[in-house]
Amino acid sequence: MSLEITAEQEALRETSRRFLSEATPLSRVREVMATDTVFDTELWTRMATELGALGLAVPEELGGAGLGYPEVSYLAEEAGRALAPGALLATAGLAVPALMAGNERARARLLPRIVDGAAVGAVAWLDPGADWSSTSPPTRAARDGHGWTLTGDTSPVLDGAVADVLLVLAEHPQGPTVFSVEPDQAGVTRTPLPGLDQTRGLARVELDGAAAEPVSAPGAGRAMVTTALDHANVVLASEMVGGAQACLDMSVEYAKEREQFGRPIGAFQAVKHKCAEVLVEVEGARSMTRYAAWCASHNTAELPTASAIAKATAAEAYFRAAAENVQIHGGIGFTWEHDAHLYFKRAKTSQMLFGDTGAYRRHVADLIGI
Amino acid sequence: MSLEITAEQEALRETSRRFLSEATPLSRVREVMATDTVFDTELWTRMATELGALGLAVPEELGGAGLGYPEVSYLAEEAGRALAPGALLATAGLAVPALMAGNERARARLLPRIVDGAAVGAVAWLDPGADWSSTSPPTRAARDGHGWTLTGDTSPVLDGAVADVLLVLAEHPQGPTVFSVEPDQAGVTRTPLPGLDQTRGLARVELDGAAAEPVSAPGAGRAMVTTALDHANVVLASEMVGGAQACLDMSVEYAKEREQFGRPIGAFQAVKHKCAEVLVEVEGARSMTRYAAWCASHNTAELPTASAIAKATAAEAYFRAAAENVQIHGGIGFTWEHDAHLYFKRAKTSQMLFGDTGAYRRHVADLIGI
Amino acid sequence: MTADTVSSPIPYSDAALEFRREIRDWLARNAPEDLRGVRAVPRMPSPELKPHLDRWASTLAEAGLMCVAWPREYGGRGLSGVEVAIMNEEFDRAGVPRLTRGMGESLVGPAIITHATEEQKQRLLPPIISGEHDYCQGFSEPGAGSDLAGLRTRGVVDGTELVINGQKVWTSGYYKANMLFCLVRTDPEAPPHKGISYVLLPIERDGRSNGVEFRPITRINGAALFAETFLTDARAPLDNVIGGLNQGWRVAMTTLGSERGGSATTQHVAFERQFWRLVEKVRERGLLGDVRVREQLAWAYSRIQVIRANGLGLTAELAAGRSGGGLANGSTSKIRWSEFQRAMTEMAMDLLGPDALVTGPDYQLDEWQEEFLVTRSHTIWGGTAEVQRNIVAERALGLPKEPRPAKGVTS
Amino acid sequence: MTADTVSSPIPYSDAALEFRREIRDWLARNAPEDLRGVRAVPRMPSPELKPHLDRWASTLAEAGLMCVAWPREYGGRGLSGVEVAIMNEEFDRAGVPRLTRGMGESLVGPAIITHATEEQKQRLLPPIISGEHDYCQGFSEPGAGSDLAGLRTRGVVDGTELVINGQKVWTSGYYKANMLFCLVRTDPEAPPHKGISYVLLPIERDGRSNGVEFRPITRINGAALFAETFLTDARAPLDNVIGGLNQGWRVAMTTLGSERGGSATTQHVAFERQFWRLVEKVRERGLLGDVRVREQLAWAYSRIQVIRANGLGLTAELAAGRSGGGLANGSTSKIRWSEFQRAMTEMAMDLLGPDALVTGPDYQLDEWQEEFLVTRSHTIWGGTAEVQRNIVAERALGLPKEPRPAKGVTS
Repeated sequence: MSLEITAEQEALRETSRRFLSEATPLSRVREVMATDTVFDTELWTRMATELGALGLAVPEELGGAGLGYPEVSYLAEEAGRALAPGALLATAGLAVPALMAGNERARARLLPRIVDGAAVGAVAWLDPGADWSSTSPPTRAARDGHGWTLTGDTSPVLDGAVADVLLVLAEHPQGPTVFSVEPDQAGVTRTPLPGLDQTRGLARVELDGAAAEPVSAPGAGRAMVTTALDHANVVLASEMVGGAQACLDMSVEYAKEREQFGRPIGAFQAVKHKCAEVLVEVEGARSMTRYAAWCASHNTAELPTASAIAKATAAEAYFRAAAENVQIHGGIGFTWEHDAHLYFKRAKTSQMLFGDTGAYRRHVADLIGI
Repeated sequence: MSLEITAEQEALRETSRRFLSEATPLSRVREVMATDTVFDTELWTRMATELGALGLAVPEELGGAGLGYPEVSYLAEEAGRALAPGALLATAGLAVPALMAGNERARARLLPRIVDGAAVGAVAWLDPGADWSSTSPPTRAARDGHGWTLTGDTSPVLDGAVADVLLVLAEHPQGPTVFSVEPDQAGVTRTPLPGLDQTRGLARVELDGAAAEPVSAPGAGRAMVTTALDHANVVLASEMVGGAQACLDMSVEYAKEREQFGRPIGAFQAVKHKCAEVLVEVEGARSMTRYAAWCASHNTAELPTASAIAKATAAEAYFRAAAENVQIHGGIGFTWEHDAHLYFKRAKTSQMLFGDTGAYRRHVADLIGI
Repeated sequence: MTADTVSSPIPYSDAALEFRREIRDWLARNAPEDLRGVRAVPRMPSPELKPHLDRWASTLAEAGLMCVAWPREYGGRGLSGVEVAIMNEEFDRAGVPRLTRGMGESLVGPAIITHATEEQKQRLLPPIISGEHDYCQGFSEPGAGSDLAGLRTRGVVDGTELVINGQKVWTSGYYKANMLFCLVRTDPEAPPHKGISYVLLPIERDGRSNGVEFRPITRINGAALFAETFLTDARAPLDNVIGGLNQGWRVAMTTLGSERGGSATTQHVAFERQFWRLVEKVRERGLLGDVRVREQLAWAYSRIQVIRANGLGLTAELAAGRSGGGLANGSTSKIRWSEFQRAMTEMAMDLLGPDALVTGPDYQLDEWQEEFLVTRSHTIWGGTAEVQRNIVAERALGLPKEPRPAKGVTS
Repeated sequence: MTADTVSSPIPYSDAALEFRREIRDWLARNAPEDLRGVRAVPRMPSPELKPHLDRWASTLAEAGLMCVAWPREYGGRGLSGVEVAIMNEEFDRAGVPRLTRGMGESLVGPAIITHATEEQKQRLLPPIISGEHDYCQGFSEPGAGSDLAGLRTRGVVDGTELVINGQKVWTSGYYKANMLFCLVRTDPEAPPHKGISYVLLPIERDGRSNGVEFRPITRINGAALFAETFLTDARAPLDNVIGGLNQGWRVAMTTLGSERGGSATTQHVAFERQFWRLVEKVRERGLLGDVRVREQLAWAYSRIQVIRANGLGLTAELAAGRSGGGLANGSTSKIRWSEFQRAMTEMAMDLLGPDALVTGPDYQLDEWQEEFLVTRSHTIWGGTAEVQRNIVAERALGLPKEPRPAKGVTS
């Protein structure tokens, strides 16, 4: 498989776009935004069953479609365009790739549940208050007769409040290790955290002797989180490209119809050139993201670098597109009623997620060995 | 004395502008550019005698006018606007403040010669190939019966090839110390270095047992260089503000007269807004520079921070103004014949001089104690 | 060169220095303890804070320290920009807020003073000073934005009254106002810039609604400080038309020069305080050792110093009796500070890391989240950043013109 | 997901893979040792290098590897964009330059192929391939710049000839050319875009000057690669007018799509090599430990990867038989790479510190100084950055139009 968009991929993209615009228009997004967990169970089930959204990159023997990350990327781009609430990033971006790198037992036990929409996935690796670059596991694992228990707090956890499969990084005698924790047990407390971006669910997860099963090999937990992040950044970059495109579309549409001083504002170079510059950035980000998605399926050696670059590039493009969209809309773009702010907040928080642009630049410098 | 521009200062500025535009129009600058040392002796003498350019901030008892750095700044702004060749930055910016911080003997011996135009000053503190942030003195001092000798190479030295008063940082048993070296002696070899900016003289100076006299207290050499740089940055920032203003003036004039697609290009927002943005930057840089100049005479505690900020701010404004000036002029702005490139090269090299903008930011961070 | 003396960058006159002493003394006696440290007055003060602020406002009004830039004959103090700057500095020094009567003081009063009849001045100015009249603005209209000439709200003369119908938008301070100053089209046949009148419209008359209905506009930070205003047969006495019927355009252009000069030396103070709070946050997060973070912070500090230096320079010129700053200084200053704030708060978000993703309950934002969102509006209101650049290019640089809107108009 | 196999991002057809093998084999046999490593051919090759390049060009022409995008019937190979890309990759892999016939190949040939008569094709195309005709461009005029419609050079029919008088500017490659392709106004009464003819003008005729005089323009890096061209009674046979008299505008608009596609997969290669040379320099200066420098370098690397990914995506679409890239891809690509290069070389200057202030004798610039200066022209030639943004906004986004110039025109 190469980089070109196949007819099947094009069809998937079209189907996804139609499905999302019908199933979760922005009016529906605003309803879900108003809930604690920012999660739409019906939408999630339909995405899993009707679109097969969670099994795109999962092998057929584990219930998936056996396709790849280009397909995940196209779907995520549409989800980003629609600001679709739900745990796509947490599940398809983080949990699935983590599990695919995990032990066979965990994979067989957990992946099919995720693929068929029965379980939301989440991965937790951050100490509350720590920086994204922090490497100290937020919990510690202890032997408990037959198995293990985890204790410690972690925050913010993407979609941690609705996750059914909770993968947690823990200190282990042989080094950081990822465990799975069933959230419905005593010893697990989950608190939804209100987000600056109200379209994404965040939570604090407190573990107090919660039963857990190892997912990674002992000591291989950090590598697993890194692998998960390499894939998650492909999904996140795709979402951001879709969101940026939505902003550019809004800007252009408004610039064509809104008149000031006797002409459409899109006839003024100040507005025209802003839009052109945004297009240049979005087009570049899309190319880079598509390449990173291709790497995720076909050239994993280049994946870490490509996905880090895609993340930083898409973040810059999205923030620019979203900020200019507010500016081009003028006063109206600054109201709660208008949708511009939903994208603006999503853009900035996505840029900050997992580390800001500077942090990803440093990561790239490390990866290319300079 | 406060920040406002007095009638005397306004007159000085007017006189300087008239003098420079008559004595060193850009056609003359191009002639001087073609020489090795980029120095116009007649102009130098006239600036010293007719404008009193080198004694503005020197006390009257040492032959100066007993004014201050605001006056130096206004003159330097005009010199920057005219791209006047000569050693104003090296002499009034570096050598004079260094000497003013030096011992009485050096001050009395050397300053009057500088003020009356008989001597060009230069300060040398950099190891060849070193970064501006390097702190290791380029030469070492040795006792020699009656006095001292210096040995070592230093480069690039601003106007080092034409300096009559050469102040050199040297390693000394009690720490880095500044010495004065008479350049016309065996043991001093000076080689003009061709500059990317051909309007400024640079040189390599090689000392091999050259006789020298201490200027700073033993071990106080680095502090003296720092003091010199604090003042030099006021002069350099002033030059840059003048150069930036010249670029903006050229851009605006051209934008008014050059027609494309049936209207002056200055009617297109792309050009209008560029010019407006440059004005915002130049105005800010001028305010900051004027304040730093005021600090140099009236509030020396704030001088290091103010002059560092002025330097970095003026450099950004100048580079932007010069680069946009080339762009606004289109193809013609990219020719050797047009003057735009003289400012463009001066802008970038001035930005790099003594440390780039990032280096000055870090310096500011240190100075404000964060 | 001379000495290390710390002298003042502003050439204050003896009278100005005397004024500073006077204000300082007055504040020493009168600055209210209950407001000590309340430097930034929230736009919508809490119910606890409000009575304290009201009391302090009355004290200031009684002491002749409201509407200080107005001439003495109309209840002001006739202060120059430099003196207003001194007042701001001294209030800041005392740690208490310098309250004003908002747009009534800064926009309506000057318009009245410049364009109204003597009868109108005597009738309409004192209630602004006393706080009896609290004005909100009705200039912008949906669809008009920065292009003020296109406004459509109609005013029809009916006997001694004007009957007004139409819709306004971006009415700030509507929630506490009892007067609306607005532009209405009173001659629909005239060219766009003509036929407009400047009217002071009571929001209630005889305790009943005067056909003025506000519909709050929630902004992206969740607060509703602005409203859409619907005018349905709203009535104003013709005596409340300022500058004459159909003469509203030039009235709307009135501003009082000294107000801008007045904040020139203190504008940076809030930025600097904010900057040091950010440094403290960054220090707590252990990032101050990061050279890149240091460079970013130094960038912000430097921009603030540029804003400060610009204000000092402007005030020094004013104090020396010159107008200072040139034709477009208002626009260049606004471009400078609004873009600085935008960039600074974006940077702050990055520096605060994962914590900055989470708000308090009910979308309660912390300082940085709030500023990050609110600063987006600064390049929109009062003439968009694009309009400001046009103004600078045309007025200060003389580049060819494009149509341009009135000042103080939100797009 | 499937595996760790490194597969190709481009969906090459079997024929394309076969073509790659063929080129690779041919290069293995024919790549000249004397040019091994000469990847970037200087615009003005040294006297030592030139004979080697000429020999290699002849070898390529004889092997049918010149003008490869032209149809086979006119001496080309009819290569697709993907195949041209493969050729570029293989030449790069072999470390020898892929030479072309410059503007004769990329601009004049396509115009002839699309618009000329069969007689003209047979007469004018072979000398381009053989190198006998070396073309330079006469489109721009002083005063016209990006606004091509305003050109003033006149062509008057005199029997079977056109007599041309006027002035051109930015004639690149004038120093080696013997043919000038130019636009002249042949109907002064017609509207600006009409009445223009596309003419191939010999620079000499019968060994004597044909009224074409070049005056070199020295650019800001000190090199004179362009000229002003003065045309005084210069004569071209009417047979050298392409596309018919007064039909020059649409001829000038001709470009051959595959050329751009052809460089899409190799454009980043030069940038990457330059990047690693900069890294090496920075390493030598001991700055690689500086987190800020690392971040700046990573920024540059990232932009190069975006350029690469964009080229790969475009080529993948071309290889899959789609046109790829949309209406304005040429302009967006140019904006992207030209602004990247500008920023990258500014950064390089800063990173190289004091040494970057000093040149060699006679203004001999090092790689970074040269690039720092030359890259300023990339946002000017071929349509300024501002014109490119207009093109993108109008063609790709459908925003309202402004007048716009032809492609390939220097402002």
